[in-house]
Amino acid sequence: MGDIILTMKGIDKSFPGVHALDHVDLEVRKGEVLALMGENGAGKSTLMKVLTGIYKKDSGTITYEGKEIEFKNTREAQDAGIVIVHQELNMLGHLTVAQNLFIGREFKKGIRIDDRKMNEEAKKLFDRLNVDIDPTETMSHLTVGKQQMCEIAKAVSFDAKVIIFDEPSAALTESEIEEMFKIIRDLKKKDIAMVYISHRMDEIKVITDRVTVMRDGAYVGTLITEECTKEDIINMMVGRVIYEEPKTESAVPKDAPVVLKVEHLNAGRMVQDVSFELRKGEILGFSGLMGAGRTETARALFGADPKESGDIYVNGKKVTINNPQDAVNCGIGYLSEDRKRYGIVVQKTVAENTTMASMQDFMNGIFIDKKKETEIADKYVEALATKTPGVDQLVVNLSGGNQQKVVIAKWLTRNSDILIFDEPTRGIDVGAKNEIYKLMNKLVEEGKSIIMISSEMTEILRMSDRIVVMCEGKKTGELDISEAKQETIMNLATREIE
Amino acid sequence: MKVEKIKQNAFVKKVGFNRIVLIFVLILMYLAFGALTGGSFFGVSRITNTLNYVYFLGFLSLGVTFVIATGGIDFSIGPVMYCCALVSGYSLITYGVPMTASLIMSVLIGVVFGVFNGYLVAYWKVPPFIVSMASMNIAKGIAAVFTKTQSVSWPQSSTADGWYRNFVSMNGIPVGLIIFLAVSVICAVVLNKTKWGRYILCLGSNEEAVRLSGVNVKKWKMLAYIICGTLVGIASIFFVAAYTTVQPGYGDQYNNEAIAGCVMGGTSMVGGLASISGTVIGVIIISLLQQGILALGFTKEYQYIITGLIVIAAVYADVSARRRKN
Amino acid sequence: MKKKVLAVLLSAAMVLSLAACGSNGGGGDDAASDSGTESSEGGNKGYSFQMIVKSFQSTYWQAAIQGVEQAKAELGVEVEANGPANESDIADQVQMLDDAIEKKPDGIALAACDTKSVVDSLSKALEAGIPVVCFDTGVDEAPEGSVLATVATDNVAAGAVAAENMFPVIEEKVKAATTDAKVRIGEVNQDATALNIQQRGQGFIDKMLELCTGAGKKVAVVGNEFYVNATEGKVDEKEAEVIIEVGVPAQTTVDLASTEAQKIMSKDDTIAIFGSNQTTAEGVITANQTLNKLSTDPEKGIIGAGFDAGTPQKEAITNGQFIGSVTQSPLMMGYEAIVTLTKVADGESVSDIPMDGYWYTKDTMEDDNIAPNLYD
Amino acid sequence: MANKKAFGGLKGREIMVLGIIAIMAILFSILSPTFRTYPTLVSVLDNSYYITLMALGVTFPLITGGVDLSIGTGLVSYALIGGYLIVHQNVPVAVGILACIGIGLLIGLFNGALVALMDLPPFLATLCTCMITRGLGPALCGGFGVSWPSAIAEAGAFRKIFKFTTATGTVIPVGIISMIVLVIIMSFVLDHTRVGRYTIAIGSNKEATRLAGVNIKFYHVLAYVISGFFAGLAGVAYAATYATIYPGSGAGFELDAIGGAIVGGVSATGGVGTIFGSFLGVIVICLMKVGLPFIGLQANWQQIFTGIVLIAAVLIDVVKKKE
Repeated sequence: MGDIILTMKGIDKSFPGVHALDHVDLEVRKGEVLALMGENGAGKSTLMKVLTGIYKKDSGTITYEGKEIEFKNTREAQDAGIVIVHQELNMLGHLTVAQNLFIGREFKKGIRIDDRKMNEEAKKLFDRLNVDIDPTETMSHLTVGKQQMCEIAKAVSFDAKVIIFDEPSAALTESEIEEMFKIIRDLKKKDIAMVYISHRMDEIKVITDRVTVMRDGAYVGTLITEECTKEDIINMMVGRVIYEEPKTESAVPKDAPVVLKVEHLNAGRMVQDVSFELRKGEILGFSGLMGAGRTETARALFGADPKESGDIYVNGKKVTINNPQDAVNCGIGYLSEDRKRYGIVVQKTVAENTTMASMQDFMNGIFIDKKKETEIADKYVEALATKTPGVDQLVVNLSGGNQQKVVIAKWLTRNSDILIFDEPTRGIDVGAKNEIYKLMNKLVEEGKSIIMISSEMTEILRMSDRIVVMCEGKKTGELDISEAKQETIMNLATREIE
Repeated sequence: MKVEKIKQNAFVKKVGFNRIVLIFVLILMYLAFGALTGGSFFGVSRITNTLNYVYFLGFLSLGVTFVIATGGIDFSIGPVMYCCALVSGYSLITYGVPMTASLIMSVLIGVVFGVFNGYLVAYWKVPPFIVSMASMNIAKGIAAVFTKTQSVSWPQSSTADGWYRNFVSMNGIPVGLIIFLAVSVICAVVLNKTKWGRYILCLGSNEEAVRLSGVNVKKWKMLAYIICGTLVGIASIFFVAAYTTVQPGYGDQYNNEAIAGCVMGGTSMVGGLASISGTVIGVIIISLLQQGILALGFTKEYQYIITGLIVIAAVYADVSARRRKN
Repeated sequence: MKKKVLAVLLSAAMVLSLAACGSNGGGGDDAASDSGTESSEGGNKGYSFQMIVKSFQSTYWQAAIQGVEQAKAELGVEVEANGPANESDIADQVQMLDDAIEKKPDGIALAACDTKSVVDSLSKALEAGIPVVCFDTGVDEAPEGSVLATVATDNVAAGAVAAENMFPVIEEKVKAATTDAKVRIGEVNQDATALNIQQRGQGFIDKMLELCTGAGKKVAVVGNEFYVNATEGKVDEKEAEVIIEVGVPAQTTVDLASTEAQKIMSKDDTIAIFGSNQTTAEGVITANQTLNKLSTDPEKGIIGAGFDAGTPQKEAITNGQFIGSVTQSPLMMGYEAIVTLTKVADGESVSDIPMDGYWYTKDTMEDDNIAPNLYD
Repeated sequence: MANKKAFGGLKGREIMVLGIIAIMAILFSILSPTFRTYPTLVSVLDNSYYITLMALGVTFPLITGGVDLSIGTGLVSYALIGGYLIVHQNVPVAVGILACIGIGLLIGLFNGALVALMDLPPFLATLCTCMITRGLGPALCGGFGVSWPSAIAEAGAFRKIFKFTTATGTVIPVGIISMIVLVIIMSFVLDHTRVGRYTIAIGSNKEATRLAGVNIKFYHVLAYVISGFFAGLAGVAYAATYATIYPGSGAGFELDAIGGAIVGGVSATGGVGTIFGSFLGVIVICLMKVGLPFIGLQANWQQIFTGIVLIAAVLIDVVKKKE
């Protein structure tokens, strides 16, 4: 293992109301892949942003190549050889791939930008990385995976000594991840240090050398990957063992009435001929890799996106769903994976969000019945144990888990019998996760039916009664929980790729 | 949770605080102008005079508040107001349409423009700024074509049809003020207490989330523009009641003043946050400024410059306050 | 923090520049009050008057203010002048008038942008006992007793003057016209909002129609429907031998006025064109920069005439593009308005002072009664 | 060539706008014999100079996803100040012209500061500057209109840049040559220099551009400075064409320029647009302005048609995107 190239010591950073980093230490060596792990909000991304000059640290020292440094912006960090591959894609959709790669450091001929040379250089770079992308293609025309590859290629092109991968695999297919790993191994040989932030335990095991774990903005410890188990890491991350056994048998009777039947649903490339049934009182898990078309299926079903064809039956009756209004009227509620964008109105209060979908029940003539609204909001705050100072609190001030509960309250208020949970626990801390699980179980006990889209295998295995697996826009399998195993699901989810 | 609680209180305080600052500014301006003009600014007749001339601006501001609340913009309001007054006035004078019908027609034309703007913005997703530009041109064009590029003078107070001028003031009673305040209260109620207002504000804040809640966002968005159009139609009545004459080809200058009043009052340009009482105070500040600068003997140019600078200051305050909060 | 400082600096810079321009003579008002105090040693009557002009847009008003200055110096009165930014800002002017009344001056001189919208305010002035003298434009419907005198050009007559002077030059052509070979006389009129410009335009049309009819020709009026409908004694376009075409730009800008002029001038049968105020006359001149058709010789091109003055128009006359123009006496009007007001304040009785429109040509531009009115 | 593909969609747009221009020209020519004359062509061009200049400039803020509403009242203000200096303060014409452009530049800088440094919404910020510039010119120049030196006068020589009259009286619209040169220069700036590249990048994804280490504040301000600079140039062009500047006018000029840019394919949401497209769009607007009166429609129809064309132009994009 190589020499230490980068040391961060006692890094402290506070935002108004949050102590984001509490004296964190980090050490990166040449030619290694260091996994940086921790639950959401543990401070991994913040730490990396401090390193690359996006945030300014409050205290602590950063030593790079033996010198103490502090970057004022990403540009300085880049010039010094520290490059970050962002979690959110930083693409400029209207520019070409080559233009994106060299943004901020274009080749020039006089004052003219030399686009030809940029294309050539980009081509060389892609050849070197063994990636097949046309440098003159417009960025927004590429698939998400290809865009991610461009990001990595860009990082490599900086002659970086340290590359930080911030959840790089989140949007990639299995084969794309393999490709990326090939690149990473390649880079390792060139003595480049890499920090790899990810939630995917399997990847950590495969690609990294050491694991540094953070929790609640603090440094917990560092392990050698080969010498530790998954449970070791998880224990450090959560401070307690939460690994729960999967559900083995469904409690839902086999002859429970079908509340929702979808037949031959088609909506673009991502939803091709999808059919399934949902029974009363069950949780139907939707598993698959990112980009398998699960969210798209849910959105098409819900009328959020236009669909091309397909029949939907609710309680045995054929219904027409052209827009979310139709879906809501059929008793379907949709809890989006991206709550802030699609679930809640953050600038409004808990009460206002709770009654959003069922305004008509809270009218007193033409006026909103604020009293009734407050009552129902209070009721659900209590029932769902939402942590909020009051129902007139703005939702923006709540934590992710509690925001999720507000969205649930919205659909319960609307009396929706069919709930689609899209990644219900994404961005939610472990404690709140368990609460959401309990809540879901309680809901099905009460006779609601749930479609749960999840990328977390444990979540799928723990919660679902039946599991639908999708891959590249097609349904590739349907399993009862009793016969579902991680390997089977994975196999179905990646069938066509291999 | 403790942190959140403090935030909450601060926020509540801030809302109140803004309003207090505005009123404070208002009083201060009034006193300053009073002092600078040697007291002539305090006369009752001065106040009523001033008021008579700004009701229409108030209605425009109220209208545009709804549109800005959805995160949109409408700067066709001035020319549309002129169009309402010109087309109905021309019908009144030239075609002998009865006064009552003309007044109703004014409002209806406003509504039609509201529907037009709203439909394009909500159903066709044309950027509001483009729609404004287009309907501004169309309103000016229609008005000029209809009136053959002649100005239209509504009847004088002394004539039989002159009763419509009582809308601004009747025998010294500020009828206009009463109507304006009443409409403001209605607007405030609509915005804060009804489903309409709730949806308009919510969709201004996060349209997609509201849509996925099964709400027909297009309808409510269009409604905001229709409310705006209606108020613009009403504004046109108060305009002619104060000034009688309207001429085609103009009206742009009132856009700025109306939007300025609205923004001064704390309605956020990014949508979702609007306050009718703020708009009312804001529009009074703008008109006071107008009158004050006039009373100080400055020409109109200075009013443009000063209003521009003040609105920049107000928006900057809003932007930096929001940035602090995030 | 840095941003805040920046913001403050920026606004401070703007305000400073404002203050600076305020001090070096922004607006006629400053200049007016300054010289008012200087001349206090003269025949000081100590009156203070308010003056509302239509705008400061055209140099026409600059000349009027000059006249006011002259009167101030002679009479030792104070005059505070104001006016809207644009002659179309009726609403602003009404507010300014009210504001002037609030200041309780010894008298108000008013050039109304719109004659109807000021009626209410004039009643207020009457109640407050403030005498009003109208200049440039009379207010027909003014309440009895509010307007004591009007110092204004008879615009119908002034428009007619243009027609009278233009006609002899084109007479031959008009006489030669037939239904098959029509001749066209153009007029470009500002968006006829103010009564005086309406009257002027109509005065020209009526006179021209009368003269052509007198020459035994049938005349049609086409173009802007307002004027078409308002003109009597015209015939249908098909039967006519002479066509008077009226163009009205959508807004008072030179570019739109020039498009209208262009439209008329590019027709082959056009023999003459008249721009009825400074803006439209300049529109005609601008159009000619491209067309190069204007001439003082009817055989060689289109006969042009204008109204008021201003550098481009004066040059057009000197260069032989226009045969001449009609000027009013803005300077004298400004002067007389103040003199009349002073008389009113002194308790003397006053009456209307009609001002003439003078026809001026290249040769008469230097004449004593013309030259002072030919502002730049 | 990278751009061929990147702007492939726009090429189509430009062809379409060219088609519209051709159709309009043919239609007007059929309906009005006087339209198809050389002077009319010159007139369309005359009318287009100041709008073209404004459009070239405003394309940059538009592409960043902003807008500059201050250019219309701005150009009148700058021309007024420049003219005032020449006529009343007796400064040399060249200095007056420089002042005109210089003030435009400063106001552009002011806009840029408001939008890029102080983060004000571009629409509102420039609406305020629109008000400020509306007052600025008249306030600085005593409120009166001013006539720039005439074309014949020696001091009016600069006007020959836009229109050259030969000894025989033939008018040559040399301005169009300057316009084409400027279109080529600005196209180059937009497509092949950092300024243009970063302008598009800011309009495409501001945050990503920032993270790429680009000094986005500088380039964002620069977009508005370019707009202000061209508004200043447009002031000179306006003065050259129309000589007399009336204070209080100018409101609405910006709509012709912005409308032209939008018709020419600049996206109202930023990131997309070409200089050539903007130029063509302006020609469409000017053809309407000049052409409609020729076919017997009163001037006011032009406004209605402009409105309709604008909406149609955007609807085409909307419908395309839906597909």
